[in-house]
Amino acid sequence: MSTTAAVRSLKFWQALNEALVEEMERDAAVVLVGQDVAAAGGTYGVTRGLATRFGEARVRDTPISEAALAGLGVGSAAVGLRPIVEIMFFDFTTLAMDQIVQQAAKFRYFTSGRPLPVVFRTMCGAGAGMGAQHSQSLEAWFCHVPGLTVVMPSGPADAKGLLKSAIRLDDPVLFIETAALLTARGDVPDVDDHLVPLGVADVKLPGEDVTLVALGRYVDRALAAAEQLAGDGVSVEVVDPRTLQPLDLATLLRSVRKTGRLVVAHEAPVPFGVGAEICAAVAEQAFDALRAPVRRVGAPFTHVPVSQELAELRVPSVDDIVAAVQATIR
Amino acid sequence: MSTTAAVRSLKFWQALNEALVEEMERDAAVVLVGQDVAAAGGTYGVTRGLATRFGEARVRDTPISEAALAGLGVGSAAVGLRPIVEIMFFDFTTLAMDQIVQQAAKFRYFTSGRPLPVVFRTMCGAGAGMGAQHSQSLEAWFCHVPGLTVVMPSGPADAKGLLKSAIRLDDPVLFIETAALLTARGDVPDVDDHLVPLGVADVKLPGEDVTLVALGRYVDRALAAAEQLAGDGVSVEVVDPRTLQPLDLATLLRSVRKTGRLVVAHEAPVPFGVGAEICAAVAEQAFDALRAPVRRVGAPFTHVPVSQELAELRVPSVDDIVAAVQATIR
Amino acid sequence: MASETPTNHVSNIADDLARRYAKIRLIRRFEELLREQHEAGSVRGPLHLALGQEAVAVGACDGLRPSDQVVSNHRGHHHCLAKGASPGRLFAEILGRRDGYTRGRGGSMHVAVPELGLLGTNGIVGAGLPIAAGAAFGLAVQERDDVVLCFFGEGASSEGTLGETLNLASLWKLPLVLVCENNQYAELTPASQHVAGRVWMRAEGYDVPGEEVDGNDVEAVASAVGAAVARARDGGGPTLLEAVTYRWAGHYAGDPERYRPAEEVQEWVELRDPLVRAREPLDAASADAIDRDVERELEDALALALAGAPTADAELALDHYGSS
Amino acid sequence: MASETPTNHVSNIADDLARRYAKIRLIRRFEELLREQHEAGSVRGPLHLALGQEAVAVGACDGLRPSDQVVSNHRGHHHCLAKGASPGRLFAEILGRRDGYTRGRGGSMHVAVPELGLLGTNGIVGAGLPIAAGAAFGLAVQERDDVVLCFFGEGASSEGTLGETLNLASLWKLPLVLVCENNQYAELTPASQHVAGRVWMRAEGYDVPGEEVDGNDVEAVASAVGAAVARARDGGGPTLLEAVTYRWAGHYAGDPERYRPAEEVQEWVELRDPLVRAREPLDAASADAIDRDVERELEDALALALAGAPTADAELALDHYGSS
Ligand SMILES: Cc1ncc(C[n+]2csc(CCOP(=O)(O)OP(=O)(O)O)c2C)c(N)n1
Ligand SMILES: Cc1ncc(C[n+]2csc(CCOP(=O)(O)OP(=O)(O)O)c2C)c(N)n1
Ligand SMILES: [Mg+2]
Ligand SMILES: [Mg+2]
Repeated sequence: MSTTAAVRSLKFWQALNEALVEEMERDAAVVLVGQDVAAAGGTYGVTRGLATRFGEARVRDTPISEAALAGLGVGSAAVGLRPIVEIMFFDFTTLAMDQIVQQAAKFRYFTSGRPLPVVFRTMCGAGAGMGAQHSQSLEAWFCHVPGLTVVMPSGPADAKGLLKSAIRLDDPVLFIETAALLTARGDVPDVDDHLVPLGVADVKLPGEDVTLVALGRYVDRALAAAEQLAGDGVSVEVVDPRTLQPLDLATLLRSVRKTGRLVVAHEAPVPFGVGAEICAAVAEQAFDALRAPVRRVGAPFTHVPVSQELAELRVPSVDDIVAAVQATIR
Repeated sequence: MSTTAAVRSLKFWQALNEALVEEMERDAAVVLVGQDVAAAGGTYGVTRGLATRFGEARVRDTPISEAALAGLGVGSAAVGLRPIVEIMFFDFTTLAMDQIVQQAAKFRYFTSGRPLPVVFRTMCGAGAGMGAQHSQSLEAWFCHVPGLTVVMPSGPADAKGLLKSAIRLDDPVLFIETAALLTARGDVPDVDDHLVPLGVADVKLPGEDVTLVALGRYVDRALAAAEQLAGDGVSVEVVDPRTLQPLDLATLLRSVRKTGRLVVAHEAPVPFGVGAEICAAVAEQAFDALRAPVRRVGAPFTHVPVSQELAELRVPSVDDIVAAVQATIR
Repeated sequence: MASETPTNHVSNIADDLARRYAKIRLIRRFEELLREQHEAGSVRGPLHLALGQEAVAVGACDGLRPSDQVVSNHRGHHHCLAKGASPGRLFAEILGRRDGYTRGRGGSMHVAVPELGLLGTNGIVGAGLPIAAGAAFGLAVQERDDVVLCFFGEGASSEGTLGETLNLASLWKLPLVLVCENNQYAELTPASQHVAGRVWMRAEGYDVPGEEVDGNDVEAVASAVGAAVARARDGGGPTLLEAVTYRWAGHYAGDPERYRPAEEVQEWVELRDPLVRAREPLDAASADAIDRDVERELEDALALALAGAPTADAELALDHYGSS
Repeated sequence: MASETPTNHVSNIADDLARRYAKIRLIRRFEELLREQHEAGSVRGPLHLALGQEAVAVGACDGLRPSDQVVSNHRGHHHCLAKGASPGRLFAEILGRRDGYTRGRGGSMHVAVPELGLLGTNGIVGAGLPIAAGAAFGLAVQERDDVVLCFFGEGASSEGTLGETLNLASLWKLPLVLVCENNQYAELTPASQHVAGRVWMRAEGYDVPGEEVDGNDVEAVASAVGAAVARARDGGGPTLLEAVTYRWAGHYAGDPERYRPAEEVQEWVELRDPLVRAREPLDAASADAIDRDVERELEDALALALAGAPTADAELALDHYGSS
């Protein structure tokens, strides 16, 4: 995505922080609750300064009660707030699934159309060195739930613009922040109100030969793989869905119809991951355009070990992506 | 699957009941806990008579505490029991995800190889007329979790044989019973110890032109569709994976390599469902054999309404399956 | 969305005792008529009747403002009616008709009427508790002096959400009143087998006032809840009340009820009927007049509901997202 | 799997006071050595140290049988060592070496040694509670007279699992002792902001005995837990104890600890050190001898751990299923 506007270099967490500040400035109904989000400013700094700026009523530390935390989001949204609920690690959503899936996602259906503007922010992926119960990428689960919007940005600019859009959406959103990206830098448009639309994929690099769909931190790896492949004369189109539910299938299909080849890369284990849906949809709707088997690149079907090095070894590398792309053009 | 052994006609719930009785007779370590499983014999009769037969120590009614209920399974399996935990409706697993996904599925990894033989039994699907919070088919979630085995039988014989195998497995199993099938009848082999192996798909009907993979109660509908299509000269091979994790990909791929066409049918909504994984795996591993776009048949991406008639209207019919198969041979 | 004003005529009766009696009567007859509909095969989905528990809902909700919020559960017709729901639309909902609050897609366990301060019945036992805390937090942030009242069964007290909610509500001094409706059974299991200790006593460990109240005495409920509501409105934080009552009907309509002796039911029906107790202070003539009014209102309501078309396939896909 | 016997030499000391002191000393030095390793960059993954809390683990576990079960949490090295874990294999685990209990894949938060009755540390706050209830149920069904002891933090008391576990354990009279280690903080937040009321008082509403105990007095802990264990073994059901202590180190090693005054830490370290208190009744010579023994044991243990190869990629795929 190119833009002529001025940019500033921000870390991912700073971009998120700006989005939170701007939306809380803009709308007094926006509040934030979570563990250590107020006094401590978040384990990774994302919520730094918010409590001081917006006061204790709007930025609150909660007890360690993920189900109640999610319920705080549902109930307060039902009476007119626009809560942002931070569930520290993606893995901890396992304690809040009823509120997210059975309550939030169904509220509009049960009220014949009432909004429920709640954003569940959470952090995914290996890279915090925390082991098998703090490192999962569970996005595929939530993409299977009607009523939820699922967002997974790959860099600071999208992170900021998508979070702002998510906060303004009148429906529940699961907003997934990748732990390993939080301190990564990127250019963020220096405009008054940087919004990125939900449900719109972004072609991060146009190309002709192979469509490479990548999620979250795999976008950077996909771009690195594309660069390497360009050296071999292979032109890769890198597409970042950004919103995983609803998927921008139109953009994905357009790309595959052009290239005839599809590789999907993400950190979650391959089986039943987001790559499955993308591959299936393409094999269903762009079959005639496909000139090679689709390929999925992701973690093996194993748990995440504790050390950062080992966790990194477990997930696919740039070389793995390159190999997958090459396999489609053989 | 044909067999020369004698058979008895049983209802699905009776077949499950027999499996429970036989395994509890066989092994004193097998216990059963759940809401209304003891005194009441289960909401749908599956656990009828067990409390009287095996006593209160081994068959217990629990309070309404799904997280603790699942934890009972984890903890008691860790000290040597082989617990069966009944979580009444599939939807209620949203309250027990931490114990199932974060604890049970990772126990062997965290103990360098210790068994954790626990079976979580639950009931899925529309058909009990219970509405959006009691009717879901969430199997795809659990298939995405390393360490779990996921089983979904389509008829009484498989139900009995698979449940017995699940109880004997040394790892956690999610065993999914389909509400709408519980009173359906079928022939069950009249042998001493009717076991059906886990991880092995069953070709319910051999055919040549199209592979039709169907889950749970969609196996019957697939067979009905196949019959109808046979009249039009289309030979359909109906494959029931029976175990969804691990999937018996070898059998599925063998079938598609023969027919060149794939349709998957299940009750869960199509996006990110089990059909996605099956289609993706085929498009990856049997692409060259595919002669038509893969097709998925499932519920639209909406909630389940309360009435049984409406819930039935929402999910695909035999005609929908027939149409999908026909689309692949056009 | 049609704007909604409380549509129980009975809500307009000025005298407290008469109004509460009328509401109890309305609920009693509503449930009885529904049971008839169920027996006739007209009810879509499961039916959890609140016969015998009317005084809890009426006593608890009678003093609330329309802008106060009520969170209900799977057995919630009485809560809905006590908070001002239209009997006609509620009938329509449960009978699967288009005029139902969710067009008949949600049914008995999924009715919400936010414009009446009714945040919803709920199919998930215990799920309403944190939602109620969230609503109370929302009201507090908006500096409204409204309160939230949350009903839950004694069976729901075993869900982890109770402790989480008590802790949070106490720490944040949320304007929340938790009313445990102890009707002595959870599905087919007596409370003695699923509730350890007493529900109301669980409050103390969280520094929350807890109290038991006779749930079949509408005046006792009204006074206990009234005090708790006043405290909550004043910033005094949450209260946990346990209203002891009894479920006259089975867990669901059609329940063969093998798990309890008929004499036990009979005793509660004959000796502790909340309707009879609420009628006592009234003179017979005005009570009779109320009964007639209620009968007429419900007759009209049911007729209206049944006149509406059954919910159709076309409605299924609506209201999943803002854009639909 | 190598069979495992309790491998703390200190466990073999006959005299109660001396043995408990030795165990406290072992844990103290173990954690200090780990902190050094962490500062040197050798620790893989997060490190939650139990410095200052040693007496809780030692007092609670000292009277247990090997066949009794302990369920631990994310801050659990002291529990593991007190239940008989080998310091060498524990070091190896936390340092990511092949000789670690899970080959170094689980690390500090995921150590389980079932053959020692150690069902596991756990990364999920509050998750151990229902697992402990399950284990207690399992022991009861097998008619063993062993008990389960479950440690959890005061922060974990806010998870719904506490109420669910208390209720179930009380109803079923499970042989379960719940020990809340109140170290006054949950991550960066003081208990006053996340715990309403008192944790031990939550027992009463479930008809469970609850009691507060000085967690820095190993004898007080041993006697309170001893009584609870005896009751549990006798079929008397569960107990909830709240051991008040203090976390000397940050939440994790490296925590800048901006959220609490240094004087507060200093006061606990200087005035209420559980090690100093456990040393008091011993004569200086034998205490010094213990210290030397502990030092030697830990030196060997650390050397052994560091001699092992770091966990390798090849180990990642193991132990997901029985067949792997
Ligand atoms: C989480 C969850 N678990 C189980 C059920 C099944 N269920 C429906 S009602 C009920 C009993 C609830 O008992 P109680 O809370 O006392 O309410 P009552 O039915 O007596 O009004 C149960 C177990 C459910 N709906 N939700
Ligand atoms: C379910 C869950 N929520 C949040 C966390 C993050 N977390 C790790 S330790 C901790 C604090 C726990 O406090 P406490 O129970 O008092 O134990 P302590 O750390 O003080 O020993 C938190 C919130 C977690 N690991 N699991
Ligand atoms: Mg009840
Ligand atoms: Mg603590």
